[in-house]
Amino acid sequence: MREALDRDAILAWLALAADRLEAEKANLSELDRPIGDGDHGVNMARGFAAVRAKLAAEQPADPAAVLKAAAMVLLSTVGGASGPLYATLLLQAAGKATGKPSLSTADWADCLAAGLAGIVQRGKAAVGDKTMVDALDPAVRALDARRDQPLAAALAASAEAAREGMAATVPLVARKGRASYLGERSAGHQDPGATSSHLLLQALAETAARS
Amino acid sequence: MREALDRDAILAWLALAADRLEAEKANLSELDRPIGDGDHGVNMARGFAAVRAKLAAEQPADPAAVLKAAAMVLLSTVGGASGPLYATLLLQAAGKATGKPSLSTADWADCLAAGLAGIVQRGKAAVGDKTMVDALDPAVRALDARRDQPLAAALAASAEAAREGMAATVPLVARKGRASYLGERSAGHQDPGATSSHLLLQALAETAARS
Amino acid sequence: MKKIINDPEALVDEAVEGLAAAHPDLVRISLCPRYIVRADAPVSGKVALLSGGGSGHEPLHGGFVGRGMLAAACPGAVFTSPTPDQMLEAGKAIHGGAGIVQIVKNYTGDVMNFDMAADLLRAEGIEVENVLVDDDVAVKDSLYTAGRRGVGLTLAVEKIGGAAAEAGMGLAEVAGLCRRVVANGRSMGVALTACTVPHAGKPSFALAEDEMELGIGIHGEPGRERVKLEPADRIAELLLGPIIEDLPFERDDRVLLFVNGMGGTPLIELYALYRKAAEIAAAHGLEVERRLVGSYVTSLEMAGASITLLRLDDEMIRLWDAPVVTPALRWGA
Amino acid sequence: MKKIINDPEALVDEAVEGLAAAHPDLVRISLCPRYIVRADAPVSGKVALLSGGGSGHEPLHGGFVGRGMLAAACPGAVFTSPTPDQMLEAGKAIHGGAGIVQIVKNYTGDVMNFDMAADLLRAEGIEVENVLVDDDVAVKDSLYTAGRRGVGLTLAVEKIGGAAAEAGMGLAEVAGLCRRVVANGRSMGVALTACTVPHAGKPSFALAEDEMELGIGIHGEPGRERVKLEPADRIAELLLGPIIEDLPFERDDRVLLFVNGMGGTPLIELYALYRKAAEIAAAHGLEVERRLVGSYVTSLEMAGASITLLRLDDEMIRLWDAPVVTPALRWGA
Ligand SMILES: Nc1ncnc2c1ncn2[C@@H]1O[C@H](COP(=O)(O)OP(=O)(O)O)[C@@H](O)[C@H]1O
Ligand SMILES: Nc1ncnc2c1ncn2[C@@H]1O[C@H](COP(=O)(O)OP(=O)(O)O)[C@@H](O)[C@H]1O
Ligand SMILES: [Mg+2]
Ligand SMILES: [Mg+2]
Ligand SMILES: [Mg+2]
Ligand SMILES: [Mg+2]
Repeated sequence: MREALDRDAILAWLALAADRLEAEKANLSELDRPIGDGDHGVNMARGFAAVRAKLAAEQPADPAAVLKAAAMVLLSTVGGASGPLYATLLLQAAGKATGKPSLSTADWADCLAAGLAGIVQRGKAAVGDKTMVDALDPAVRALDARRDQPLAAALAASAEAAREGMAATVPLVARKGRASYLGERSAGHQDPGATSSHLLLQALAETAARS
Repeated sequence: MREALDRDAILAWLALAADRLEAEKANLSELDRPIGDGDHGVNMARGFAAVRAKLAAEQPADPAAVLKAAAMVLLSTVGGASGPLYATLLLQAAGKATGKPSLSTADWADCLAAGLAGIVQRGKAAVGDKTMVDALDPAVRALDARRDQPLAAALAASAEAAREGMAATVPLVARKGRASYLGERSAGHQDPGATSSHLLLQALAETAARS
Repeated sequence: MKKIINDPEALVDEAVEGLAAAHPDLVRISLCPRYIVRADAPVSGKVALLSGGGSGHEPLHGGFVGRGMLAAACPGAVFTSPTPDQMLEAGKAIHGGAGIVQIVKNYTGDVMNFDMAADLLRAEGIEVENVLVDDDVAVKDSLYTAGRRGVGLTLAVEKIGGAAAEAGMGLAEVAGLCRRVVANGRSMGVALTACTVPHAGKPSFALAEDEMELGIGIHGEPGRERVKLEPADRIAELLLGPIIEDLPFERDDRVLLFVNGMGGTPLIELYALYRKAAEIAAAHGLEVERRLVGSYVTSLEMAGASITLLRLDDEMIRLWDAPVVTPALRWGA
Repeated sequence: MKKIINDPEALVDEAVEGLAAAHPDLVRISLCPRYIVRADAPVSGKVALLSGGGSGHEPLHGGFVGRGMLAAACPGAVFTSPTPDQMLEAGKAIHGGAGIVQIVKNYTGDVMNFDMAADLLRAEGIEVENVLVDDDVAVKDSLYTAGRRGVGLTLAVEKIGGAAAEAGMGLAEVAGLCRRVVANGRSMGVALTACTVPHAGKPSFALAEDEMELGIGIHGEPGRERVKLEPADRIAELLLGPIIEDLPFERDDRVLLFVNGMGGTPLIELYALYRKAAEIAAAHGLEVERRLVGSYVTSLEMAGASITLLRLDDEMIRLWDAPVVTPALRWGA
């Protein structure tokens, strides 16, 4: 059980996320087919594989440096809507992490909140628009409510909140992104981006849970 | 039972042939699909429908005139390989029929022989090349052997000979026409043109059999 | 769906290499980051048009790079927008000192990536104008959607804007002209079959033998509604009707009528469709001044077509007619 | 296979009407008999090129009518050769006093109908030369076949022969030049899917998901052999190998490399295929002097491609580069 997220924890998280995205690639793209263009899994797997390679090559000094490096790689490898959005998330998080050798629960709560704010600013999506925001927003709130709790427990709770937010996108009618072109027909499908957001936060929780 | 083929008999024949080709359209094209380009039935049906329309409009004076008019219509409506070939058949037959108000068995034997000769000259196909010649050649020989017999019986025999020739094309490897591109793979299929040749001679036999 | 393809992940790079090998006189390429620029770039003193988007819409955009049209195109992965680093490097390669106009099809991903690219280019001291193309009337433009999609009209924006840049017009003028084209053009498409994204391996949606998808985009997204397959003449009505209503186009408007194939529909069908489309346009009193028929803004091997109508003015006509020398569109030189 | 179509019997006429409506500046048409002629026909004092064949190969031949290429094209029913009366009337409409060269793809039906047409035209006192195109190496040219088929090379014969006629060369010279192109060109094609003749309503043959038909013609005929579906690079080898061997093409030969789509294969795949084809040509020491990539000689919506290689000489290169202004092929003006 980790008490805080140091550089190695962030590296471990991103590596695990890359594994999970590779494993979930087909499923994520499958989710994107009925209400999008069927490439979300491929986009994310491609991007995080590149992140892993990059971070293996150059070992950044601290959490902020790792997050920033990952953000730049995502920006140039994912494309689509999710690329700039996840890049923004990590970039804003990096900003909050700057100067900190390791991140406490409260630190990470601030990082994630800043990341979400960046996504909302760029994508203009509100909760209920059937986007990754529907998974990230409850996760941020769950985390904020647990600022003083042990890291592993807090991250587990935020991942669980993301999972609920993800599941809650199923009945929604999309108002942003490709899915919005379908209007009513977008209801009844789980949003791919919300699903990948949960996957990322779940991977982080598991990373923290490991000793 | 007709004793000879007068103008009306030729008209009746071509009209019946048009009916039969329309009815067999799909089957003839189906035969043309595996070893050709799947259009023989459509080509023939289109051509003979036009012949019928043309002959209904202008009523030519004698057998020769009817055959010639039909030939010109086929030439401009069938296209493909079978168009010029059947047009040539009727044109050559018309030549032999010139001046005759009605055609005896012997007369028609000469007409059909001339028609076949024309087809062979234009198409350079020999018996066994898996073409319409394989149905027409035996029909011509059967007819020639019955020059002095009653018309109906002789035509029935020539139609039967055509049927056998048609059936005999199945195992053959094509040496002329599109089917020849397939080489050995053309074996095992009945030749569409041989089939339409039998259909035409069968229609003539039936026409003659009717009183 | 079967494809002539090696590794799906390599398809886009290989196609870009093929484009360069087939048109060495017209274009130059870079693979990392991936972009295509006109052979004589940068053209100093002239505005440069830069566009791009997901691959799978060929010849859009790479086939439109050359004199009189695009200075550069940035191909993303299939149906996935390109990334800012591509536009940054392509932009630096084509900048002739007069600024860059980015032609962006209105999709969330494209908009975000080109916005970021614009920031990066400006940071390099290059003036940038972004022009959003959103001509697809199948999508209602409301607060509740990402807005209308950019489809067939993109070709006209790139042709007319490119001619304006070639003619030496300034950055604001070229961007303004492009926006005028956007404001006066509308499109709608129909799919008879879905297409298969190479790395996905299966069709993006399923249509029965007697169905067609009306109002599709160009990324294999499902369309506005699924209806029974109709005859060509009826399809022309179903596409042109909403287009004419939307702008609206009115009697005596002079127009460009563009019948576009989605990739898998042969030319013989497109011309038969054009025939009826022209008839309908005439029946509405529109004067078809310019025409284009072919598969130019495609969706891989999807069977289907789209129709684009653009209201022309004298300047647009002059610029449409101006010489263009690209792999896919060529006249006047 | 679903199509954008009204009555299958009307498709060809409707497409021809659409072609005329889309290119009023380039072509004129007649429907009975059916033919397409260049808008300024007859061009007095110049040899006129006349071609035609079954429909379903668009843009061949109608899309190649115009200045610098064909003076007339006669479209037959889908995959069925046109009839002599069409060539007779088209020939009369384009004859400028210097004779007519008929470009005939080597199929029994086409040969017979164009032969009869030549007789009819000569009876009108018009000099006619027939040129047979038979470039398909998939068919062995022997006493036991109708001879090699005419496929992709037809485009080069019509382009180069048309430029020669435009340049004012005489009948014998133009025909001789066309025959020189035929003698120096070879092609081979592959199909990934069959195509469906509209009035037939079902595919001309069936291919499994992991099969391809090697050595197909352009009429949905089955090919030389059915093999496992191969990657694009391997397909390029399977097509170019027999082509290079057949002529044979030798080191330092200057060639035109033409990668042609069969109708349903998107441009992105054709360019990826071209990339490897150019690589193979180079590996054989061939100098690729001219290139063409696109769906020009098609088989309805069939997915597949063909490759054509033509050994060039200085005169052919000059004539290939000469201006051409047709609906489907256009450069230099
Ligand atoms: N405006 C937006 N704000 C937040 N998230 C968005 C927005 N638009 C799209 N998304 C997210 O992006 C996901 C799609 O990502 P992806 O498929 O990779 O990109 P694209 O839609 O360009 O193919 C959607 O499922 C949604 O969660
Ligand atoms: N050289 C030839 N001589 C005689 N008959 C031929 C020849 N070539 C083809 N045929 C006949 O024509 C038939 C095909 O006719 P059709 O399908 O209408 O023309 P196409 O092959 O041009 O599509 C063949 O089945 C064959 O019987
Ligand atoms: Mg997507
Ligand atoms: Mg046939
Ligand atoms: Mg995408
Ligand atoms: Mg045919």
